[in-house]
Amino acid sequence: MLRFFGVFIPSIGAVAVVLLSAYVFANRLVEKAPEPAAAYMSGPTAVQQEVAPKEVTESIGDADVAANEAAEPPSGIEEATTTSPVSERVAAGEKAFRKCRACHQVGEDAKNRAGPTLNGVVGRVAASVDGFNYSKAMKAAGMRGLIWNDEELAGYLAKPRVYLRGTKMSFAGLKSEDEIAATIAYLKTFSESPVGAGDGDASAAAPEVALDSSVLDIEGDPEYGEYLSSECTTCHQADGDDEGIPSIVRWAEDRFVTVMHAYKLGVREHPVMNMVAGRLGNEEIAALAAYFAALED
Amino acid sequence: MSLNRRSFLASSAGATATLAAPAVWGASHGRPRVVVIGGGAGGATAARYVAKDSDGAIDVALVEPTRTYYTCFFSNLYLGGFKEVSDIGHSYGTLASAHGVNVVHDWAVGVDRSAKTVTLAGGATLDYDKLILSPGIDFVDGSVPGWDVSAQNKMPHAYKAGSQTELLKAQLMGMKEGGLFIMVAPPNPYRCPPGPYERVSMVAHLLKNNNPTAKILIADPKEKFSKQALFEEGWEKHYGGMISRLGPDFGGGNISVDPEAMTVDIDGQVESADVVNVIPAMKAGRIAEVAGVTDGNWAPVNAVDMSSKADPDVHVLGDASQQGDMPKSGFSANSQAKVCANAVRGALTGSRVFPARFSNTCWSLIASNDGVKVGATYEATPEKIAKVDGFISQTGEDAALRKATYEESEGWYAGIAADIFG
Amino acid sequence: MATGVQPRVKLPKTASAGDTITIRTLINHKMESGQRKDSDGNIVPRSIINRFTAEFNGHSVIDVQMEPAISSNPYFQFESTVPESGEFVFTWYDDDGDVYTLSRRIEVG
Amino acid sequence: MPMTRRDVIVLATGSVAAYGLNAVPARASAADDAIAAFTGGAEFADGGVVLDIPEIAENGNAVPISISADGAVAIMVFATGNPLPGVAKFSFGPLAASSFGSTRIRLARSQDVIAVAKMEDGTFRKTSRSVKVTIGGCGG
Repeated sequence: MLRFFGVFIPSIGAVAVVLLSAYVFANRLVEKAPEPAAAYMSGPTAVQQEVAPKEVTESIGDADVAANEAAEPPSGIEEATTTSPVSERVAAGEKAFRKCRACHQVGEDAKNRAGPTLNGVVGRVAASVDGFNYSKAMKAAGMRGLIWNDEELAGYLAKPRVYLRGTKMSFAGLKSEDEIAATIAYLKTFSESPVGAGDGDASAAAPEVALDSSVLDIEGDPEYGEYLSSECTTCHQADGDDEGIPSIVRWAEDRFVTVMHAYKLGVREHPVMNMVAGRLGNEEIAALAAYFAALED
Repeated sequence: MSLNRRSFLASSAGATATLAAPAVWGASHGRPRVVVIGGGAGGATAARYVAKDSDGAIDVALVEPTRTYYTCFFSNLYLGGFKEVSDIGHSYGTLASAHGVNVVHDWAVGVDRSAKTVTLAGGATLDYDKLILSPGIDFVDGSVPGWDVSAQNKMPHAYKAGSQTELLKAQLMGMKEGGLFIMVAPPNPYRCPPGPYERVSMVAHLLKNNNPTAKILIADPKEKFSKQALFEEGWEKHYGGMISRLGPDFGGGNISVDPEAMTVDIDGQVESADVVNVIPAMKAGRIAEVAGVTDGNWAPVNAVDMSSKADPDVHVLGDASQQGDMPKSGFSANSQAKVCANAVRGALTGSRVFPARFSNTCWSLIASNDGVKVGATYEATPEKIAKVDGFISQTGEDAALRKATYEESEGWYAGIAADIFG
Repeated sequence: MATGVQPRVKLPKTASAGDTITIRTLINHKMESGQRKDSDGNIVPRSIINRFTAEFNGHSVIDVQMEPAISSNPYFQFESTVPESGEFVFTWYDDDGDVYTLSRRIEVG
Repeated sequence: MPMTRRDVIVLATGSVAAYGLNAVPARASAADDAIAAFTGGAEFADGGVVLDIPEIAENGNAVPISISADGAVAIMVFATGNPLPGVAKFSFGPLAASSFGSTRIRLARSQDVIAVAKMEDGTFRKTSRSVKVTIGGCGG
């Protein structure tokens, strides 16, 4: 029975990751829509279904990795010698992870040290471990919805301080792609249900509204965005500082647009943001996204 | 802060140096010139945005007598002990260094709209193509019989932040045990509608810790006031029995004071008080009247660009303007300044002009970690700045939400300070 | 609550014989309902003004028995007949045994 | 300021915390019992009491209320939704110019407020009003 759950739960997690990735990729994979911008309220499933199957097949392997390994603790070295290619990768990852152990713990008794515990890191929102004092940059990344999926982790582990300017993680990065992939595979074994793993913050950052690509693809007018941004900068600091009010600079444009529509539609609740977003049209949101994404320090 | 001529004349410290030789500055080149009078939330924002966005194409001078500006917003939190006075003080260094604003520390005493010049107390004259007036408020003479600015050291108004705020706090700290604090609240319209009531909350917070048997009495000419239900709920919850308010039905609008005797006559009943905070009726800062753009107490404006209805080359921002549905607040002034800056820049350089849009949110602190807010968005109509949508905090909200609201207000303060002063 | 409680009354100083006058009264009092819990979860004990009376020259005008549902700083408005010159006496009775009174003369001319 | 009462209805969902939030809402019978204690169980006729109270109370901690009934010797006010339904009993003396009184009351939540008048002839009359407790206030 335990073994069954070991297999099953990570699979659910993997599907959830897929749904998230689907959102991220929707913009690229869905055919550039001829529909008018007003049709942005197409149902969430419509967008997701078109891409989900493809992604599922790509991800099943990873899910299996997690499944197999979660069943048996990775400390069982003999397990790694049972020659499945997946197990080999995890074993390689465990070895690579030695570079991380000075600061990060995983496993049953893992605690935050110089770095946060990495149990459940795959699929979780950045900066979401309770009690860890993240850098401002990491908190901002979490606030704008950065989720540690394979793609993001791979980028970050390659060159942390380039990938996430301002991170406190003083680590040059893992050298080879293989090493990175192995480390991620290893970390997945401590990530039973990668998305929303018992953490409210994770679900809050999942894409709340599925926007039609015609909305996401609007080319924002940065000059109009600059004018409109002056309404934002009364509260949100233009230099990205955040003190009680999150930073909104240098977000990926599609994230910015999605979050603003979530406020506009009331999916996210905040009276000031609901009011402000409520009177912004699609063009205006796109303009703001374009402006803030390009804002320099 | 507002340009109160009388306080200027009373004080010798205010008007001394200027950063530049303005007459030379005015005549030296052909670039369009904008003069902004008043370095508060409206004026400093307008100066910063015109200078920043025009990137050197427009010369901007900001006339402001004080070198350190103390914001009225959050000054109540200083009274309550939540902020230091240094937390609400700001200098103009960044406006000058980062954006090239020519900050002139002097008083503007005259405006010649036909010659398009501004005269300073120091004697210099500034030419302008566009003049932006953001002088804040002055007090209506005689609105509280017995009180004038000469009494402000006995009965402070503390409605222009800085030394007045510090004086009021010192008086409160030195109040005798079980003493009485009386606030004479202002009639509408006035700067910061929830301000007097947030102040009462903060004074109650201060006294609850230092002088718990002290009492607070508000004499109020208004039937109703901003966020009333929220404040009254909070007062009952945090300061039960400490605060009473006499509205017009108990003569709250029929007040006179005797600063020497430290008494307040409320509708014929004379009260001896230990600390009295007189917030008189308000009008536009004097220079708006001097410039001839006021009609009654305030300066009517065209909502689309905040230009004066009396002169298209003069814009009036913030508290001094007759701003339709918008409340007089730092947030409002900051919002109007951006609309104005966009329009002024467009008129002078041909840059793109976008439609006016305004917003405002006012946070108030009732007690430790008990913050509330009210806000609205506005648009320009031919008649006025008209409200579009709004929200207000609810009674009975849970403590976590109220705490988050307070923390948000701190974030807002940091944000707007950066937006105003660079 | 005995400290700093101050009653206030608003009524005309003069009237004609037989006039109806409107009287408003206000007293600062927290009117602790006995239903509320403090931040530690303990019930805050009831402490209210439980009765208010108005008399003119010894004759009753109004007598109000109050429950905790009366708002803090209790306010009343009512109407009295004034048959002659004399004195109104207003009395508030506190749960803690304190009694607050205020007198006002009115001249009938 | 800009917030109209109509806006307020849409916005408002609030409850009143300061009074009675922790208490179990009174059952209807508690109010009935309190009324019976006042009337001694006598029958009463509906109407004949003027109960002036806002339909929408912007602040449940201080709801203005006026009561009057020509020829009443006493009027008692009940808040059926409060933990303790009794509010106040106004007894009118010989010098009362009218059987009229006005005060401010606390309402723990939206509910019916009832005024019962005892008439000179010993009969009772009753009027009930429904009050929605919410929040208002002006912008700014």
